[in-house]
Amino acid sequence: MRKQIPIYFVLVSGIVMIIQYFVPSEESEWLFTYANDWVIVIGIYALPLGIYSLVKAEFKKLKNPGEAFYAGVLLFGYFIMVFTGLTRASREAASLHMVLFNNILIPIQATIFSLLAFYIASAAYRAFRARTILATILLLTAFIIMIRLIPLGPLSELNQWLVTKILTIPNMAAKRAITMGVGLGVIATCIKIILGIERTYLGHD
Amino acid sequence: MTTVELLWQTLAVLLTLCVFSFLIKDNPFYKFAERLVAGVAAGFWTMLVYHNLFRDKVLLTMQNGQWAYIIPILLGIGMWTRFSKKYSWISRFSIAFYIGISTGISVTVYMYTAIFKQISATIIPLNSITNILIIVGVLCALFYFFFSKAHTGAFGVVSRIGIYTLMIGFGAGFGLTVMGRIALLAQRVIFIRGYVLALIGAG
Amino acid sequence: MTFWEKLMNLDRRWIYLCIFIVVIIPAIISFKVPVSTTPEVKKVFNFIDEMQPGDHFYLGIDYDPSALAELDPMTYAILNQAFSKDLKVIIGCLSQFGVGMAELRLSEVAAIYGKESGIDYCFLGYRPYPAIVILTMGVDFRVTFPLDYYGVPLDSLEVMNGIRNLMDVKGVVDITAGNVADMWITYGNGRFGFPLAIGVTGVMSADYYQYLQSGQIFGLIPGIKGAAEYEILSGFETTGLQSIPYQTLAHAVILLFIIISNVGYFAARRKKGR
Amino acid sequence: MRRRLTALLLLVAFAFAAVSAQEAMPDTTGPPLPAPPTNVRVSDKPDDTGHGVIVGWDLSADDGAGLDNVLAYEVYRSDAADGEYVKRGIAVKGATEYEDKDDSPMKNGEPNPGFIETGKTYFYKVRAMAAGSTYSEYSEPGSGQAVENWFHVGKVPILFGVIIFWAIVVYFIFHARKGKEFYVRPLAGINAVDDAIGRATEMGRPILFVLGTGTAGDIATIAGFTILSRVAKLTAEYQTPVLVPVNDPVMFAVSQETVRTAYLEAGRPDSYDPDNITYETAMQFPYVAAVNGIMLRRKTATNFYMGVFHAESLILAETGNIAGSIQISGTDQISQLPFFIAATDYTLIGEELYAASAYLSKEPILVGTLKAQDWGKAVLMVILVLGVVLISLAIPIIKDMVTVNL
Repeated sequence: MRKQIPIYFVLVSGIVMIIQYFVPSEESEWLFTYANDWVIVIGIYALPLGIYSLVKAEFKKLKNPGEAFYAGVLLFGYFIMVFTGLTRASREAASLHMVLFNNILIPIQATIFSLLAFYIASAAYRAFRARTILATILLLTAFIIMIRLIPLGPLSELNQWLVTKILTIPNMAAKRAITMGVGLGVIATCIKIILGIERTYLGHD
Repeated sequence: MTTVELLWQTLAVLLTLCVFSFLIKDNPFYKFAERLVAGVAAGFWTMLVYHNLFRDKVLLTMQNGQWAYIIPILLGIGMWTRFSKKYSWISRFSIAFYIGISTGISVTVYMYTAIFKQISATIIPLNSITNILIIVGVLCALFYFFFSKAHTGAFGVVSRIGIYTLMIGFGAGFGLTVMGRIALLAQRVIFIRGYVLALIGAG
Repeated sequence: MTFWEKLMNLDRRWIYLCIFIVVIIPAIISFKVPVSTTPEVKKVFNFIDEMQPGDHFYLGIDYDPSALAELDPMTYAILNQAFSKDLKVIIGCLSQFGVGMAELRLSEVAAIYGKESGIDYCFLGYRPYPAIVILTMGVDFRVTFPLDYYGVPLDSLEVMNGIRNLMDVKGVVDITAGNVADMWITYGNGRFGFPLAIGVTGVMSADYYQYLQSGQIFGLIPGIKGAAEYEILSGFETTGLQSIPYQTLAHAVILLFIIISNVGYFAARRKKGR
Repeated sequence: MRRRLTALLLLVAFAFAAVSAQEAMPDTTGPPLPAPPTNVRVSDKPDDTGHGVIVGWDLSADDGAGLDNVLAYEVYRSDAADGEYVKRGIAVKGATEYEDKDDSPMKNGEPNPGFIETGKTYFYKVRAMAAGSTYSEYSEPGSGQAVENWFHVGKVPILFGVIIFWAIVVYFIFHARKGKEFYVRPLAGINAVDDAIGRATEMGRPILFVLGTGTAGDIATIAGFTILSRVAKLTAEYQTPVLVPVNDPVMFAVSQETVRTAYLEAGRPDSYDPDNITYETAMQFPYVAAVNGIMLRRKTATNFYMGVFHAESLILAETGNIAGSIQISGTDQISQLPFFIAATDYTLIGEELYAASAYLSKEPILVGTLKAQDWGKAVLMVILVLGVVLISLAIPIIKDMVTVNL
């Protein structure tokens, strides 16, 4: 029973939400709004699970001399943000909470993201070799697109024309086909889940 | 810039350099920055959820007597049974509800946006080379995704054109992205430059 | 190992170094590169330009600090343009870590024009699960956001008078770095059909030309080049135009590497063939 | 959308009209007034919650003909035929319809006078407006009610789409149950899975499975769970640990359940270590930094990336490259596919991600649904070709069928 009931839960809630889509009445709108909100609330309650797991793992590491320092750094970062963020006033720009946010979180985040500038160059160097026809097509298209930022005098106009054609014809055709394929894949996956054929994510005893 | 601001800026610049050092190789400075940001992010997120969500969605709803919220709150608390070996099956009810709602909504939404909207936008008259090429490209690329047919013979040729089309799309995506990635790096460089200038000015 | 084989297996750190050098050059010596405007950006500019004082529109600041470089110039120019024309702006944030940054930017620009929260604009703050938030905002802002970011009930805000949901505003401009753009198209325009324009990072822009053609969005600001164009159109300049020289140099280096890589590849193959 | 744009243009037009009207003082001896619109009728606005009506009328005789001086129409509403009429809105010249809707019973804490009650009879009058704030007589009133609709007629094509595709899927499931086997072409990314796991086992190193930065409600993430389940079953047999760092608490719970069950099914529940599934942090880049750390410090032999990915795709793939891992990726995020293709060894493109679970499980029923997806594509292609041919002959019938206006 423990195994069966959750599958019925999926079946019923899935079918109800599909039917809801076709019913414009007020009750149906209410159901739609609240069902979505309920999902958010479940997510809120799941957060302590994650935080507990994270903090527990780091406290465990504190006992290991090799990892203790870095675990301490993480726990320090965590608890200082929690304590400085307890009050409503901590949401304002001048609070310590936001100063820490602006001077630790923002610069590290932005810098990790900016590593991509280096990675995209090295990925281009390694992957864009004309080994096969497919690789050649990939390389040539990327080359034409990238060269648009280099002023080439009259050639720039020809390049801009080519770039627009690439973006509006093969690029668009590719994205449409992928989108439709994904659409069918998503719907088929949803049907399998709603019918309980695919239930690996749900687990059992 | 005040001295306090300058000190904070110094911290930000040092952390930026810690992350850049990862490009040479993994090292203790990077690991320090990585662990620090993981902790700070988790802490920030916790308080954001507390202030923005827990208060509005849980405390306020109960105060306002929106009893319908009892259902998700019970399901949410059910998630915590994961900590117990004996009762962890209860959390499956919450997962089932969560996934059921998400899949149910997706069926119709994807049918509309990924299928109907795309088909409707692709049904265009064959009155220009552009249109003909778009339609041929879409059809060939769709052929590529057939799972139950071997890519041989005429089918192989068509699906070959399909994968070429896809590759042009991917090449374009790659080429267009470079710009944004460089912009991010430029912004970091401008940030450090501003700091150096301020330091000279203040010193 | 021959020279060509060595070149093929070049340590990636040399590439990193070259990129680093070309990005530092424009920081020291400044120079200008010309930029031309495109119709998809102009349409977004016109949409805001043609609104009347007192008209509402929704601005989604749905990116986090990691995408600041490309997207902040757009937000800055659009907010300036809107406030200078006395438009009413409803701002929401669907990116968890963008909310603080959005608040800073908003209050900074609002202060220039003496605009006040609750009267001239409404900052809703952040909620997770973007698809769901968009869907509920299409029904009623107050379901997801009973209070604004500052904790004031939406019902008591002058700017929200008569504005119940996304159908009551003139349109939506969403600036984002993630798949929130898809959600605005799928769940927003898809379910409710309001006019939608998006500002996206360069990486994403290739995916959104199709929606431009299918009419699901009416305008598109693609990446830093789009931001530079918007700066030229609106006249409110931050870092969009400034960053074009970095782009040109860095692109040149990457293109050069691709050429070297292929020359090396063919030379090494010919050697082996012999 | 077109309707919204029309409304926008209309408002702009009205604003201009209003400005010019203020400039010119009303003049009783001025130009002749237009004739009023006629035949006002009120019908329920279809496909709504019951708080909207559509007011229709026949054009004034002086709209586009006669004096041709009509600028716009004003729509008025009342609770009774001879009651007080209140202006509800305006429509440009040439328009014969106005949509009046309001579903908020309360506004700013007070009863909303504009609210349209379901089932209540409302009366409407329309008058034409000419230059200089001059108006025609009011039309005769028309009346009607707003009805709560129980079926969205405009969405019928989508309903058909869902039913047809659902039927195809069920048909093939049914056939697969009866033991019919279907051929599926090999996918390089799938064939590589066994080797990749074998390699990790030989090297004695763990496997990394990244579910991306979506939420547990994204179908791509759910597809990632199903692949994780198959991979975990194989790794359980090989006794190779699989590390799953996640960034969403619900994903964390589901991943634990998925891996635990996979180990159970493989007959090795004792080898399951819950500490291998870790919640890192909710933010995108701190999460990526943490995963990078795992790759380099735990020296993972094989990395899987299955689910929703954003900018982090290339950071992960390049770090994995530096670490020398075999990498298999799959996502439905079109913007990230180029980077996975360039920087990982094998990539499942879009729909292939959703097919992977069936491929790996080799269960006939799941493989059967792939056949259903192919039939779905075939149907789409037939509709597409027919639609294109017909519209080229100026017959828009199929395009109209698939164009849904919500």
